[in-house]
Amino acid sequence: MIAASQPRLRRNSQTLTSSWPTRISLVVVVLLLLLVIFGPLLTPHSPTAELGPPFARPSSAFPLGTDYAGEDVLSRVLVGGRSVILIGGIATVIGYLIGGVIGLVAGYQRGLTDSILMRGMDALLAFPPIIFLLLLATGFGNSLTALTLGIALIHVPGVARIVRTAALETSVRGYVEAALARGDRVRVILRREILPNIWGPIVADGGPRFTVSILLVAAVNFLGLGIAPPNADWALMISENRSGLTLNPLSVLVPAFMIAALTVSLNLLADQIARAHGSSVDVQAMRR
Amino acid sequence: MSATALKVRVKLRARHPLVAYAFRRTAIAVLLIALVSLIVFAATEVLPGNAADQILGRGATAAQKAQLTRQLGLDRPLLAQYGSWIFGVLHGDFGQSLASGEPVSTFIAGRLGNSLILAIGALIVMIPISVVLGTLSGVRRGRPVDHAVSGVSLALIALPEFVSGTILAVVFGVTLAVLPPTSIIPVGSSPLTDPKILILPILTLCFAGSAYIIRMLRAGVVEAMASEYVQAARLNGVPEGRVVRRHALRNALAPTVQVVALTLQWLVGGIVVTETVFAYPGLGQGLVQAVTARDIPVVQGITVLLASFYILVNLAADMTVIILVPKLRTEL
Amino acid sequence: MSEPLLQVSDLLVTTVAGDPVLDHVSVEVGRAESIGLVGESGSGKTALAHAMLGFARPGLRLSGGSVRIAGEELLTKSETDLRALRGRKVSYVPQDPATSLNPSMRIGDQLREICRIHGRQTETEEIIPTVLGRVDLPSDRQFQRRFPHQLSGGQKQRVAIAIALACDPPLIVLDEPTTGLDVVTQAVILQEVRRIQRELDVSLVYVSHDLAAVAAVADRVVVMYAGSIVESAATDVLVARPRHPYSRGLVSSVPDHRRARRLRGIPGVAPAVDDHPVGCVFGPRCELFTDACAAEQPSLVALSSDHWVRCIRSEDTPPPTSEPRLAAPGLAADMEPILRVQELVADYRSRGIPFTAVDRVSFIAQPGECLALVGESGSGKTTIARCIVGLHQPSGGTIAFDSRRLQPSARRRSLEQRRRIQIVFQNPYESLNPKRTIRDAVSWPARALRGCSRQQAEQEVATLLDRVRLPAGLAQRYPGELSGGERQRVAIARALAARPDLLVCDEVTSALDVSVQAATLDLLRELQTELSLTMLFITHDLGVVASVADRVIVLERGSLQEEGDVLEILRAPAQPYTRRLVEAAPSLMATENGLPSPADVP
Amino acid sequence: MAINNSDQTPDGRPTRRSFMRGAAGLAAGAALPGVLAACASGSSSSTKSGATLASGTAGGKPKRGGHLIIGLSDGGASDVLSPWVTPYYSAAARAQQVFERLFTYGPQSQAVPQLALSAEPNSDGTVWRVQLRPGVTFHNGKTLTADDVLYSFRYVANPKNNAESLPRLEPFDLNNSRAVSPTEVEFQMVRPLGDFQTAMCEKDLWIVPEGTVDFSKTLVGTGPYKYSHGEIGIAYLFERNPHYWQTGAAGGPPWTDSVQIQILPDPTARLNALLGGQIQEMTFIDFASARQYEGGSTITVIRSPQPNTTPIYFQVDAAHFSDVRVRQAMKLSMNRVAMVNDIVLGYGTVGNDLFGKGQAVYNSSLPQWTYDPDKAASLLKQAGAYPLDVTLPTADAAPGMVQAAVAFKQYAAAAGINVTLQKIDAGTYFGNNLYLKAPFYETQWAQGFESQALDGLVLNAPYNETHWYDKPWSDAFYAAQGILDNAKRTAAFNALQEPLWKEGGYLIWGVYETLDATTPNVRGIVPYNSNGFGNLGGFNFKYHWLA
Repeated sequence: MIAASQPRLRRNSQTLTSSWPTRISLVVVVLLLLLVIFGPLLTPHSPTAELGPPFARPSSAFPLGTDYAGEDVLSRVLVGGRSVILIGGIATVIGYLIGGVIGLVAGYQRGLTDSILMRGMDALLAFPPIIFLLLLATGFGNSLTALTLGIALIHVPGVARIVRTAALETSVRGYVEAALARGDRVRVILRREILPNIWGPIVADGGPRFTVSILLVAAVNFLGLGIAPPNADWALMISENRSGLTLNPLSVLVPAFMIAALTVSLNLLADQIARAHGSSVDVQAMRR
Repeated sequence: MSATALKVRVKLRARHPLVAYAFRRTAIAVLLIALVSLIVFAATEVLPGNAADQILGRGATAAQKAQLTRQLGLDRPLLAQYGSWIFGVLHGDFGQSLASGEPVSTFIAGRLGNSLILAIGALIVMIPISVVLGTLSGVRRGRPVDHAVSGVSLALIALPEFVSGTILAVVFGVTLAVLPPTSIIPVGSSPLTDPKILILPILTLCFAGSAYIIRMLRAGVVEAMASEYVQAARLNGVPEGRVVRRHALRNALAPTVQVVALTLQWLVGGIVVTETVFAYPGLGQGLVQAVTARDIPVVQGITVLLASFYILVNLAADMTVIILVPKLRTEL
Repeated sequence: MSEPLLQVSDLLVTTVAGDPVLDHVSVEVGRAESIGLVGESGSGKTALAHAMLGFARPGLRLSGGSVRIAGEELLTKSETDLRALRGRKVSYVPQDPATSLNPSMRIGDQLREICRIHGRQTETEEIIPTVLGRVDLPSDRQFQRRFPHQLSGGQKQRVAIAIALACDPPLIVLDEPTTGLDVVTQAVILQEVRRIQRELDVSLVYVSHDLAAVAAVADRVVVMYAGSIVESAATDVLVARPRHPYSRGLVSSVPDHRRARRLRGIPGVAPAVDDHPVGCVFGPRCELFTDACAAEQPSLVALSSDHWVRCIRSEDTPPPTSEPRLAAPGLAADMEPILRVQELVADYRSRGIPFTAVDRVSFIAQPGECLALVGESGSGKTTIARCIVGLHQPSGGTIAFDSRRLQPSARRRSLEQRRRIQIVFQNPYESLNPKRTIRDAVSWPARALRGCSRQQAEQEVATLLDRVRLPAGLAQRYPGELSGGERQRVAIARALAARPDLLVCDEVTSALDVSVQAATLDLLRELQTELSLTMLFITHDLGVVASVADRVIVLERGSLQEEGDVLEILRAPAQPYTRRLVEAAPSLMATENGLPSPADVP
Repeated sequence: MAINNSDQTPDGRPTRRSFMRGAAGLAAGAALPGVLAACASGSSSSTKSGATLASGTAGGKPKRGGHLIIGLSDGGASDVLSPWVTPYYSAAARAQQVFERLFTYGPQSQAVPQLALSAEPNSDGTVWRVQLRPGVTFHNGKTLTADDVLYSFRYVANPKNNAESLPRLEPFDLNNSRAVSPTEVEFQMVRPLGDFQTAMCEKDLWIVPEGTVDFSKTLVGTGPYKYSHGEIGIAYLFERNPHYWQTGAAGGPPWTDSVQIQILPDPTARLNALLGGQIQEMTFIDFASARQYEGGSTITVIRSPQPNTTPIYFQVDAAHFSDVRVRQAMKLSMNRVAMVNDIVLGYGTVGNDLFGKGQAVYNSSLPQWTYDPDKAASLLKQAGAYPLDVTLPTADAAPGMVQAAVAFKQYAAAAGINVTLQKIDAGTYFGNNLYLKAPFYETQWAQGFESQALDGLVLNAPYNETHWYDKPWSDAFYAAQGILDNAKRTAAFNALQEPLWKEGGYLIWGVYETLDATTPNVRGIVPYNSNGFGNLGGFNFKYHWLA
């Protein structure tokens, strides 16, 4: 018996673009995505051509100067976002697909399947992420597919757990039990009743997870086990231009700033979306 | 499960549940470690190319390579190889490094100590600061200190270790020349003999790690501060200081332990990168070298060690949480 | 009366956005006097209770007026001074015992803490045993070392009361202390509170939405509606002859097992904090509403020395209704029973240890009849309902519907069986999918179970909404925009969309306010007669049984205690367990009757 | 174009120096080591840019004492203590502090007597008598005798010991060689050997005490320093050998009390350590940083005019490449001038696919290959290999390697050659299972023609990267080696270079100096122009002292 104290109208959640941090992060994220799509078309020079002396100071020809191999830093920055965001993005999506299915099945079936799946997740969680990626690199060398799948696998346990919790919570709700009593098919119940209600926590968790993917891609590239030169990649640029930090600092600072801007604004945006759905990302993370 | 075993389990569970629970969780942990070792072995054995090429390298004749393959037992079926490897690991013998022929355990032993010093150093610095900052911003939610701490921690989380490390090394090590930019120590001695070299690597690790703890801790504290029993305590006249300490924080303690255990997962990754940036002679740098040298036994040894270490830490964290939360402790 | 202990005058409490939660409220509590604050959800009663301790929940602000305890003004005090005062001058007993005790602090320590902070360390070791004894809790060391989760609901609430009594405050404010407890424990707690109040000459403010519970404890009752006091009078005066239309509606909505009558309830919905109407705030829902009422907010007028009312037409307020119950549809004696439950056994596994929830229960339900399953929590009544509807696999016995055996799981039952048996759940806020419109929710059963096309099903929605007395305009809105009562009616409409023959109602009104509950029960009773529906009504509230059910089955810990006609069982219960239930259930009629002794409370 | 940052040397790369007698005109055995310290280092560098060789740090009177830490650019998990296989720079540097040879290279690659005083051949160079230096003791106190020398040579010659210098002893008939007296050894030869002294400077022909078998824990040699202890892949400590033969009564080298070899493969960390004063010397500073700090006061740049090259090579018997037209198309698809300008920043000159530029044995008469993508494309079309897809692994293993690969990909595209780059970690670039197997690879050598031939072109050469299996060419080479007369031998070697230039597998785009760096207070470094491990004055740390 629950005391009837539920407010009649749930206060509609704070609209997304009302607070200034959200607005800024939204703008930054949109800008970066545009950069990834149109960047390659705007490059003043070919990003992989050696055009001038290495670590040259910014000049009219090279607004951000040149890097270790004399390539134009600006062109490489314009192109460098693609690999980080694409690999990070695809890995996160795959992680969600696999993790989501496991979480739904575990949350919905409960019983034996639930515990087996969750124990399996624990085994995956046993590996600190970078160690797992290094392990894969031992086997598959610099293959980007192995890197993408590796990062996806790292996300699977976390996603599975969130989706499982959300599914568990929703499956005891009245409207799901009514559907069960009606004998609706499982697929219908999942599609009509459960999935629409667990989008909130999943999206809220998406932001930080995408950031984690980007940082992992960056770290692996830094260790020289990811993207190969002469491809332009923000993380690789930081790694290969480190020795020139005193000569042309922009060759390291600009890509570093791009990664930071992307990850910070993503975190901020995800946080706002989470608040709109009533459970801030941190609380979400706590339950992980 | 035979009847007697069931009876024993129930009796054990009845008399001291905590021990029974610890026993069960340790058994699961050991199982996990075995599973992890299987995954590590499988991942590394799936390699293109043959280990003998590695050792003899260039110039070796086919006959020499075949002879070495037999000598290392690499021609036996995978399961037998795994059996002997695991048997060795249990006795502390991780096999021989392909590149140098030295036993892997000596390679690991030297570097393990250094990495532990770095990890423990980072934890000692990181945890108190982030616990204080996390709690402060949680208790004073929405006030300036909260915005400041949350803002900074949000930015720090986004800064990869190799960026902050590089910048720190150049600024403090080279331009200001105040702190050693790399970890050079007298041969064979421990980093503690010259602690100055630890400052920059630990600072690099603290940036990312502490940001993570602060954000998670803040969420835990905010949730506790908004709880019913905190409001009841305030209505019973308990002074605010005591409300925060005895009621809110006491119950936010358990999630904090879990957060710290989670942070270790990132710390291990951070150490690998930080050791490479500062050329710190630890296990992380050793692992990167081994991976690029495709030195399988070294990779297997270090990975199993790190993964098992991490599983045990998780187990310890779970046990601490059980002890901290009365409800869990009594309902085992 | 001597100078009042507590004096609240012209108190204004607003939300952060400035909307009035308490609109210039004034109330006084004399020494050793016990008053009841009654109001439905959103009336501001909890805000007033908090204000009596100078406290405002996050999101609210004490914006004006004054609160004085023994002459000492609270609203101007600093937080630290307030802290020194709370627990010593006035103490508070929170609503939900399960969450208001610190989970990681032993009982003894929580009591010791209170004594220490109010400067009574020296006598702590004597205070604790006496105060525990006072609330009938064991005072030995072993009990004091227990943690909150190791106590029952009733014990936890008694600890909360003990904490409130620890420093002998002259005034205790209790906020819905028994709402979370079962009826027998509630009765015992009410009796103890009453005894403590008399023995210690303590002033008491008892806040609740349950008029019957308040009547059992308070000398005087203050009725609140939408942030202001509408009537204040001696308890028996108010119960017998409420002068404010809202009080009258409230009294006639309270189900009472001693007086089986038709419950009318109050139409409409209480105004939200941000859209109070001009003039009398109850106006829109009042039968006596005239233009004069709408002119401006009537003031509180004294009808006698201690009877105040805020209504200009208080003279014309009719007495509370007491119409006879709606007659049951024609029960043909020889009709085959629509539902036959034989030797039903069902159990649950909690952490590996199975326990039996239903133990060989058998009963039948006649077509068109309303059969009530009554019992406290843990009696198995809900499990039986879930077995009938196919949500729980029984481990023994059979269930026959229209004399054909029902498969344990709904999925394997025939379309016809799934259509003819429908269920409505308890929590209105979880009974509808928040992401689907009302039209979508109500039309789906017709499409799924009657094979209607989308257009056909959606056309029926309007008639179904009308049948449950909801405006057709609600169809395109989302559940989030509806009140608890409105959502429950939509759930009923959804069940009716399948044109069922058996409707299972699992505690459908226990989460609603009294007035909304009355209206819903009245609707269900009408539907049962109009559609000659068979209804299986699961509840713990004997009053509800009295006003809705034809036959009743009493359950205790999974076994059937008693079965028979409602009025006979309520008047003369055969089994001791039933008798205890009937005596314990609060009722407006029996303000002075004896309550069961605390010994029998688990 | 600056090089990112030079670091490891390819392991397994015996960039040993060998130098034909004719170059510096110094008679064998003339220059005593003592003289070395005094002679100015200003030998003209062969770099066309005419930049005089930055003077080393030879000036002033040496001071005894101090601890010297040197940051090396390679080494790591695969380090071993045994001196018999020194595939990369830090391995060679370590061995050279503990062990010594009969003869060793001087700054101009001339053979300088070390444990031997002199070596006299018989009439046709089939017997060589060697006088040993008297009064030399091993670290364990044992005196050096002829038996130790013979034991050492026999140890290297024994295949079971996997010694890298085994092919060098191919002309020796060690069974019949004998110890004439405790201080004189007579070597019988299976075939005439023209230059015994230079052959002795080669690779790891260390002299160890007779009977030594285990080289994995303790190391006993005659060198200036004794091996104290170390941590695999991290750092190694060497302490002064109090009884070193060169110290003498007046107190000669080694000047510092101890030397610490620090393994710092990460170029940025290595440079930071030097700038931060944590190490006193470092090998391989990248061109851009060298350009920035040269002449400044923060650090001193040491320029050694070695014939460094980072050739891209193809196996001549691999698919398509067996066709000579394809090989020549590759040579025409490399824009050598642009690469030298962009990568080497004036520290080097254009290459002509031949080793040892700037040394006596170098056929400079052959026309210079130029960048002609259209001709290359037509050649490929004729050979039916247009467009040509190749995968080129590369690494930061040496200055300019990655930049060269990137440049080659950029310019070769015009000739219809699509290059896919595959970056591999520098530490394992020559230790992985791709090197010597992949048909197309990038490598690093700093040797003259004779050394290079022995390492990679003769039939049983250990590093026959280009699969140059040409028996007549090998026999001609061995014959040339046997010519006693310098001029004739040089002419023979130059002639042997023509087929390499015309259809060899090596694409050598440029030659550049070795750039190292030290803190200003380091003195006593005489830059070596020899090929092979010549950093920081041929790794002769005994001459370095701290002002």
